[in-house]
Amino acid sequence: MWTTSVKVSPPSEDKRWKLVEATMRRLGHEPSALIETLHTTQESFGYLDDVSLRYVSAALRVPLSKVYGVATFYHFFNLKPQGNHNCVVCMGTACYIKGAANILGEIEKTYQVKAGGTTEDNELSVLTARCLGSCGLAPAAVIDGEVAGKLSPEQTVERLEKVIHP
Amino acid sequence: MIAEELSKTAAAEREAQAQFEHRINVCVAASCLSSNSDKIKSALETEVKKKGLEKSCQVRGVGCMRLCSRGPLVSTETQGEDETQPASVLYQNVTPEDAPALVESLKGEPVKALECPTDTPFFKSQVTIVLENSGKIDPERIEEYIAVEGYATLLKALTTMTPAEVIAEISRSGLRGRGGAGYSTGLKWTTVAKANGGSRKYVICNADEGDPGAFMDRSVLESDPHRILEGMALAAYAVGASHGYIYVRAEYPLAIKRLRAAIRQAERNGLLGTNISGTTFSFTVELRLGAGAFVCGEETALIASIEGKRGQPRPRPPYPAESGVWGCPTLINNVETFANIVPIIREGGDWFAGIGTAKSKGTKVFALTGQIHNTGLIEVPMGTPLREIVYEIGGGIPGGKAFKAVQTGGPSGGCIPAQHLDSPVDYESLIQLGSFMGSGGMIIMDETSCMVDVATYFMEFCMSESCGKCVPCRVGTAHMYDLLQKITRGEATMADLDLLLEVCDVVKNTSLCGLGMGAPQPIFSTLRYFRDEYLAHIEAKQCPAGVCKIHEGNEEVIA
Amino acid sequence: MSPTVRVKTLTIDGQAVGAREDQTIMQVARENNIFVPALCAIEGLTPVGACRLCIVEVKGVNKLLPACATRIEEGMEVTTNSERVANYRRTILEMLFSEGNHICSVCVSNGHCELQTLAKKLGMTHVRVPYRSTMRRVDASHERFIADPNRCILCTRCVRVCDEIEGAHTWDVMGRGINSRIITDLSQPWGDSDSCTSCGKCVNVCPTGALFEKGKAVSEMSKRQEFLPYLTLMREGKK
Amino acid sequence: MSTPKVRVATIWLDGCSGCHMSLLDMDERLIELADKIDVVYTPLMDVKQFPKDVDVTLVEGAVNSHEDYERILEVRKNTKILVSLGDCAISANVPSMRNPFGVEVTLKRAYVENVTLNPQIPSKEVPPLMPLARPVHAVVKVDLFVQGCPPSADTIHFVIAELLEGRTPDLSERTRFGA
Repeated sequence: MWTTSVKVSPPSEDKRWKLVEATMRRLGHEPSALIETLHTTQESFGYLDDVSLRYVSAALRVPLSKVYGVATFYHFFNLKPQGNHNCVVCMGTACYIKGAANILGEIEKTYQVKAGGTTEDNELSVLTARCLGSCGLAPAAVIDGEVAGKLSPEQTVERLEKVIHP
Repeated sequence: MIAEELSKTAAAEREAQAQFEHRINVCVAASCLSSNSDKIKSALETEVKKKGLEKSCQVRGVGCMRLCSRGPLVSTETQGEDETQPASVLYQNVTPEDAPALVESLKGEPVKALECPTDTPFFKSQVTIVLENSGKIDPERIEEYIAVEGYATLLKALTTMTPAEVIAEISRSGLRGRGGAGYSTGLKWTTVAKANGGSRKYVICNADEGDPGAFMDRSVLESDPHRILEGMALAAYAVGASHGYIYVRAEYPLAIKRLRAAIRQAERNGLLGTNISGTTFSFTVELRLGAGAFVCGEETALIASIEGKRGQPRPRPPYPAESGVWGCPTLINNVETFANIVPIIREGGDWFAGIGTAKSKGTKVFALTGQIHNTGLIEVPMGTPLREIVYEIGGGIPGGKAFKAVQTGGPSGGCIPAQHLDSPVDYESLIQLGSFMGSGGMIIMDETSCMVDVATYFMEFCMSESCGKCVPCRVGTAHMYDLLQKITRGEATMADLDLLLEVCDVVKNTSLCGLGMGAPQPIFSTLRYFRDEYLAHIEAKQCPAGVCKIHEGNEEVIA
Repeated sequence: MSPTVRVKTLTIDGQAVGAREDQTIMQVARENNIFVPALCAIEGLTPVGACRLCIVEVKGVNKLLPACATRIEEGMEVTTNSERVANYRRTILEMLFSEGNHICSVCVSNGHCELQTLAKKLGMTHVRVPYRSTMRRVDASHERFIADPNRCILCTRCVRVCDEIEGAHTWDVMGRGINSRIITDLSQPWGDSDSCTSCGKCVNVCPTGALFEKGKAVSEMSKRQEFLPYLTLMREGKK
Repeated sequence: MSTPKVRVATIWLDGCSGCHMSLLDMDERLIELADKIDVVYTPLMDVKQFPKDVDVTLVEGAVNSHEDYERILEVRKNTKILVSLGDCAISANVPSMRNPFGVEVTLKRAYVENVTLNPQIPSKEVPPLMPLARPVHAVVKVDLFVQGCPPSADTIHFVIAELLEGRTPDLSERTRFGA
């Protein structure tokens, strides 16, 4: 038995595929490189669509269903594009006992979106984190990459409004 | 790099540091960084430049200074004989606007308004072994680590100790795994060392810290990454491995960045790689990123994840020590365990065994959070009473509220009530109290927390983190969560409570891995100490803490 | 069998038995006509220890061990049917029934279903935990087979037989925890799968009516699993 | 005077009446039983009010409507031994197949989408549905479970005969779900 090493070409000319290829090359195109490759793909494209998953599957010789199984097992991976803005509410224990659930509830109510989802107008993605490590600032959230601490539900929505409707 | 070159580098770095009369240290670990400590650092740098003090005053980023609730933290150090100046001053709640005042103070009096007292129990009661370099060195420069004798222990062991002697020292120290269950580290190393792996064995650092409310490992990785690499290298030498992985959460970008830099620096200096220090010992380390799955803290799930698969555990035995990553003998320890290795080899196992209690040796790092004055990272000797941690180190409960419970051990742990505050913190005592050491989250709750709600919170966690492989954990956690919700809504009956306990029993005893086995623990411990709160929800349809929203149920089982 | 494999002795339910050292508790129990229930384990596929129905007590070990994935050891004392284990198994079955939508009376596998048979055999009279009543779509896109995830117990036999025996790896599991479910390729309709060879092995190893042949009415779908041991030997190059 | 007869009732909640048909399939054995039992309430006879002090009640069907719910509470209050007869009573069986869809979708499908003449969701006479069709034991305590869809006449006869003897019938070899 022999294995052919037919080179699988990226799905498009997009330069970002070079980054994905680099990760696969670094790890010898081994099937075990799947998670690292998905990380690079998501980092480069923001999320994992069917086109990327098919390419990674072919390039690493991992069955499609296995790729999909891995991509959906780990909550870090997004299979849908994210909104223009995002808000990550920390649900670590320290934040929780200081009212993080109320903050999340207020956001969900105000923007009609569930944690893990994106608003219909694609303006806001709401996510939760297990712990931001900012327990000293509890309850905390990250709004477009900026950590905001010691929040009340009202303050959080105020801050979100400033970002979404400046 | 051989030992001689290493001491030369250390001496050169120390000399370079001595050139500066003053040093301003800005905490650049995650918590302070999230309150803009990077901007403070650049403001200080600008100010120093403006005053023309670049030659005499160094501004640098350092690791975690522990009192996170007062962050951003900045410390100033002054050398020399000037007796009127305190050698070191710690400042709290610093903003970029404070930069001029801080730089000005180097020549005169400390800035009183920002001063953070360090003669308090928070600092004085701590014993730093794991965190000995944290907040003192720049984690992004290997030279600073070398200047505090970093990698000297590794080179000493490689040239003067046999692998068996290294293991013997670890065994003598009594060190137990800091990731959870507290398995003897010496025993684990011995098993891997004895395993017949041909030429391939692996050492894995479990940095998939996932307990909600725990950030000890993150701080260690961000504050002193070389310490972990050196500990792993010592382990690899001891068990006969030549490859290592650090499995770190993708949610920790700063830790990843610093680890990557540290690995590169160590390789460049010949402290990782082939034929380290001219010996036959070779050791390489690679990073693998987790992707948001708590279950990957479980050894066999972590291995599956490193192999690029769904992070699902498999039945043990065989244990990873015999058959781990790629089927090879594999040693897995967590971050804090590896952080203890260097001091043990450097100072000797007996020294380490002199700290702590009869069965729990050394210190333990905790992330102290919740309804407490001093939130942050603490390191205390094993056996320290909980009361001392809560009321002295932690400074007690804010707002005149009453203490209710301290939660340890994360989602597999429990809530310890006030009547047990005099218990010492060690592996056995915590288990006796229905809790668990876990990785070191310690969350203080006051009277405003509802314990049924807290149990529901942890069950939601376990449900969404269950990998779904085994039936009891996959389905049982969902049922436990639903039943708890029914209780918090005031819709449950005593029959529901009985059913809940029965499901708990099955999940605890039949689940495949520790996640399922430990999942009912928060229910057991809250029921043990706060049964009246459960009864209040069920019988009186009331939430004593006023947290739960009670729905008047109109359907009841008539039994 | 390699000549170096040794024989070990142990007791199962008080009965002294001898076995090859590379055998599992379940294999030895079955050779000796001792019944150990199982839904994920099937002779010929790698054991995964997932359904937990085969848990047994081993003297001196404080946790319950899955018989399918535990190697025998010299002097082991195994108890397969204590009252405690029987109770646990019943509750686990209740969990499985509550998780899906198992309506035996209208199922193609009624009378041939391993889940149903075990419920009877282990004395599960009713399900005490609430039914979860989740919505799962039936996939009838394949020309010969139907997948009804309402009846799926996530034993992963289909995933393993497709990967280990057929070599197609059409099936896998997506999601995790209570949201796990079996998928073909990129969670697309089975009929659109490029990798599926339509060999039907998945259908025949499926213990319930989750995978079945088109055109079968209630009670008509019985599974044929005799092919598996032979194919396993072929794969291992022993025939 | 002979010993008083055992007072037996049967009720029909949401089920297809198959369990009651199976009961009637006992044929001549019903006559024998009549010496020992008094059937005090059943959908097969014209009694409006569920009586008090019933010894054994056999329940067919799931608790699906609010009416089912009220009735089973009443039955439980007045029954010593409550028997879930058949899969609908035990598991909600076929009636539960509407659960994943919700009440609204179910009613729409039944009374609007599949109806050509004057489609409308009834507001009177048809008892309103509860959010979920549930097994009887999810609502009240049940003492015995007789599986089967329906349980055979032999099984039902065995159950009654054993109960009359004061024994708990062992059904492990006699019936199962979907039997």
